[in-house]
Amino acid sequence: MPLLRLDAVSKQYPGGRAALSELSFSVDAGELLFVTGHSGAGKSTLLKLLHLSERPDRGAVIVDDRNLAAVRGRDVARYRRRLGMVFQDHRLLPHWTIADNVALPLRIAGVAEAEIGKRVRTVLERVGLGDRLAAKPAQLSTGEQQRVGIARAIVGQPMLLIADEPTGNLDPKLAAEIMDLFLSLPAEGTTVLVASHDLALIKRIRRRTLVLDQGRLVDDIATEDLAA
Amino acid sequence: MPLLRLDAVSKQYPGGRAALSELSFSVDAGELLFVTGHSGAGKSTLLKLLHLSERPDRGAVIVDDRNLAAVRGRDVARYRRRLGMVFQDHRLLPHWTIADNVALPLRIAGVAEAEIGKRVRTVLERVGLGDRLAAKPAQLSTGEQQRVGIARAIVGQPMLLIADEPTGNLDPKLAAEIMDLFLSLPAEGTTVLVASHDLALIKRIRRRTLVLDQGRLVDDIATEDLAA
Amino acid sequence: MSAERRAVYGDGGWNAWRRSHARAFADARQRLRQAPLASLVTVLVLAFALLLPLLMALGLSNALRFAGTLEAAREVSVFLTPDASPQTAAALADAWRSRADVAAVQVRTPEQGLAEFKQMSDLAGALDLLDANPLPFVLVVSPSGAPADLAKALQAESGVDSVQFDAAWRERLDAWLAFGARAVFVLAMLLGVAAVLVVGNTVRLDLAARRDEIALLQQLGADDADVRRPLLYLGLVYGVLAGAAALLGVIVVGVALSAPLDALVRTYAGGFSLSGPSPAAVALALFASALLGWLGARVAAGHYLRTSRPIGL
Amino acid sequence: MSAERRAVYGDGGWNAWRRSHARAFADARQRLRQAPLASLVTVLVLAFALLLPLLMALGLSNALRFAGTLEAAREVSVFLTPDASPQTAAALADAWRSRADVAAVQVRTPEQGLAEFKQMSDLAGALDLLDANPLPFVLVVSPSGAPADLAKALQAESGVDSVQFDAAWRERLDAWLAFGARAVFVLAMLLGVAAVLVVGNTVRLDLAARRDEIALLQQLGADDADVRRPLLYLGLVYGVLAGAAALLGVIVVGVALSAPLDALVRTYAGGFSLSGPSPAAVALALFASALLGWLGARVAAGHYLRTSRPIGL
Ligand SMILES: Nc1ncnc2c1ncn2[C@@H]1O[C@H](COP(=O)(O)OP(=O)(O)OP(=O)(O)O)[C@@H](O)[C@H]1O
Ligand SMILES: Nc1ncnc2c1ncn2[C@@H]1O[C@H](COP(=O)(O)OP(=O)(O)OP(=O)(O)O)[C@@H](O)[C@H]1O
Ligand SMILES: [Mg+2]
Ligand SMILES: [Mg+2]
Repeated sequence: MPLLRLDAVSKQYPGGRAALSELSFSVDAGELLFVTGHSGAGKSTLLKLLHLSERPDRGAVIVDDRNLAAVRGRDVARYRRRLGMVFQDHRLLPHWTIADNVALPLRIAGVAEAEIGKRVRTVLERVGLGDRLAAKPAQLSTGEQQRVGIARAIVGQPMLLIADEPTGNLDPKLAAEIMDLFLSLPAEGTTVLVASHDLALIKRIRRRTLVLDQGRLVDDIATEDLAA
Repeated sequence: MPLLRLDAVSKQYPGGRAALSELSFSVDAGELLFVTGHSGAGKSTLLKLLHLSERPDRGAVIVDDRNLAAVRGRDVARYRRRLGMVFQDHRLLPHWTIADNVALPLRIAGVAEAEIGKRVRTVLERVGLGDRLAAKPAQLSTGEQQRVGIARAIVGQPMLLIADEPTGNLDPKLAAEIMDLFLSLPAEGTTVLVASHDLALIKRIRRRTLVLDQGRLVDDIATEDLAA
Repeated sequence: MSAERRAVYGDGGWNAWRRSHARAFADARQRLRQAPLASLVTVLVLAFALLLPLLMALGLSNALRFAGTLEAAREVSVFLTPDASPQTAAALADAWRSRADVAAVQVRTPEQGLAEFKQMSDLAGALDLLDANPLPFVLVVSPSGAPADLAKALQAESGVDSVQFDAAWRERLDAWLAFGARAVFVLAMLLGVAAVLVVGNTVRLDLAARRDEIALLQQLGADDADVRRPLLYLGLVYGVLAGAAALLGVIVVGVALSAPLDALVRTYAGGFSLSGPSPAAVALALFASALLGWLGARVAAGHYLRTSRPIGL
Repeated sequence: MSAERRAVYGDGGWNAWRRSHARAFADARQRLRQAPLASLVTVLVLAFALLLPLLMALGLSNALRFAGTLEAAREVSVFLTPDASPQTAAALADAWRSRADVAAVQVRTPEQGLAEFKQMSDLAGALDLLDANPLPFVLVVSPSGAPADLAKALQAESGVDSVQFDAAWRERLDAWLAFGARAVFVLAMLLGVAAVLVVGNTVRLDLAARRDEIALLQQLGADDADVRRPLLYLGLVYGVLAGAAALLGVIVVGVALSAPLDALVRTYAGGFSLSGPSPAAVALALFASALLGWLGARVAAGHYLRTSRPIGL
């Protein structure tokens, strides 16, 4: 059963060329897949449609049997609470500690404070920052900030994790560790979509990969083909 | 004659472990070299010392025969005008057009407006964004934003270009193009220092590479050794 | 909500609501503490915007009380015929006291009249030149209704020589009161608008400074109420603090003005003394300033959320 | 500077200076245009902070002129003996007019005195009861110095029966003036502080909203002056616009208050008419508000640059 389905989705920014054209594919629950392509190919635009930061011009985006076109107003916030989002530019709150930054989705969801402390600690340990709970973002290196962003995205056990270039600031060894973490998420009920241009990483992980070029889906490589 | 010389430089952030310890090396004018190392190794810290965003605890940083410890007050601004800096997080002004963002160092230097227009156009064409002059940063993909940041760093023909992870958001093909651009700069009188953890790229370019680990210089690989 | 999910997300409902408010309040408090100087400046600006309407209102209330004191001067003077005896005067006074349109009657003997005359007029010296006291008995009647009607009615009574009430003095008082009321109204309007502008502007600029933070909260699934809540608490706290500061300011101004005002009041016989705000007025002022802070935050936040809303929301 | 470098960096000196200012001004203008509503609110808040001191100053200047008019009421009434003839009165008046301590002398005949008396006093009706006019000639003397001294001197003259000047009235006027001056001073102080706070606060919050931009400019080699310049222009523009708006406000308030004020002034005989600000005062107010805007920006920017300065600077 697909968790996510795109049906002939097109998106053009005002005054620009088409960022996505006639994109169709579906993703099963519990899958982990990559989206790759050159800079400007439309990877982030695709993720933004899933996150409702942008709306498609044409076509349908269906998540968990629900057409996102019908998700409006207060429902947008409710929908986003079920997602985990790793932003390409981290987006940490500079005046808050790492722990508070990671706790944000849980606080928004109204989780009890004791539970929050426990889960924040666990998830920061998973990304290798268990000793930096009280630091501010400016006190971290860029790669460390990126890992905080990843921790924040997974702390709420989202239905769907959308990660935009999550290893762009990580060296190969750390990138592999983070990918191992992502690979463990489907077992916890999270479907994972990773946008990346790190072809070396993609080749090593060997999962289904969508290849975009100038907004078109030019290839949909199944796990088996990669493994071959 | 070295343009840049570090002499037993150490830096420790308040409440942290040493970010740099006893770092010594020198760079000749017209050289292009890499600094690499794991996330948190101290790459950005090293660049920040050169940019006077941070000061070393011990040791001397000498640029163009001048000890940076003596560069204070108004001289800091004057010194920075001779540098080009590519920030790991781009740092574009969101309300300004791409052209205005790139023109910023020239405006600060007091260059005439006609000259500015010409040079901004040229440099944006060099990074492949000659058709996006009037766009705002939010209308660009992350990789495109990174290239705008690179254009801004080189538009002023700096004495020293400091680039922090300049290809982190670029696919391998674009990264190679940008590196070609950097390789052409020494001929124009600019010394280039690139921090990167993209080992594939470093191996391909074959230039002198400093390897940091936990703030220590663990390797200084000459161009010849890499070429071998 | 599944049992498992409830275990994760807590007990929901009342507890979640309470937690979100406690967090918003803590958040507001933290903002104040993080930038104590900036918060102080904000509170002071608000306090000034509140102080002036408070002073105006207090001034007006005192002026009205003072005018009430002066109102007593709206008396009708009834000159009896020169041959009226003290007994006639007393009898007439008694009779009139029972009239519906009369509030009070006071008998002034010719001797009292002469003494008072000397006090009041700069031509009174002339009276010293007279051999005998030429003044008759005068009944000073305080009307309970319109003085003009009463004057006309009393004129018709027997034993009355002439009736007079000072139209010029009354006109002048009326003009002062009308001017004062209008001036207070105009200034209060201006200051009310100014106070709302200041609160709104402060919260607006606060919001602009936290644009990224708000955008991030929204992206992580915070709804409008979540974004607004800490801001409303912040506005409320600003309002309460500013209200308290403004009341303090009222006291300071009162002390600064009390000396010349006492001197002024002393020139009027009437035992008028300046009164400060009542406890109820203090409570009302605090409540109003808290409400104003809340409202300003609410308006600015509402405007911000409407105009900054990304496509999805 | 090498020839090559000069070719790149332009002609330097004067032209570069002119360019940087033109750019800063364009930058300030662009900020205003980018957020017209926000700028309007800022300007309005500043305008209010300026309007009130302007109104106070105008009110005080009018009050002082008005008090000057009333000052004329500080006359000394000299009652001649009842037997004084019109000729004696005229001769005395002529003689006193040449005195150094006398500004003017007016002769009031007994008939004029009686008529005036009837106008002024609520006991004047009594005078109708008299058979003959008991009033003497009165010389109304305007002192050029202290009225009390003059009164004493004139008392000694021959043909003078008694001298009087109304101490109560004067005391009251003095008290009112003292109170008015103190009230205006206190309020002007408060409002001056409020205006500075508002400008500084606005620029401070504007700075906070542009924290990243300023940090970036510094990182690219802008010095303090470069960072400050557009802000100072912005403060200047805010100040000028707010000053103009405040002057407009003065006109509006003037119109709103003119009717009751005219009615009030009409109750005083003196030909007093309310005057608006003079062209010089308008220019001064605009200059002061521009200066205030500039100063507020300067203070806030200076504070910001000092406190936000990274280690290097
Ligand atoms: N302002 C700061 N305060 C405290 N610690 C800091 C600060 N900045 C950096 N650090 C710490 O210093 C170490 C080196 O940081 P630096 O940013 O130089 O790493 P880096 O090599 O650039 O890493 P990356 O590849 O992730 O960008 C890290 O452990 C980091 O957490
Ligand atoms: N808000 C916008 N307005 C106009 N054009 C936009 C906007 N956002 C993106 N674009 C354009 O749409 C195209 C696709 O952008 P997108 O961000 O999806 O690329 P990407 O695949 O994520 O690239 P990168 O690897 O560089 O992050 C690009 O050409 C970009 O310039
Ligand atoms: Mg992208
Ligand atoms: Mg770094």
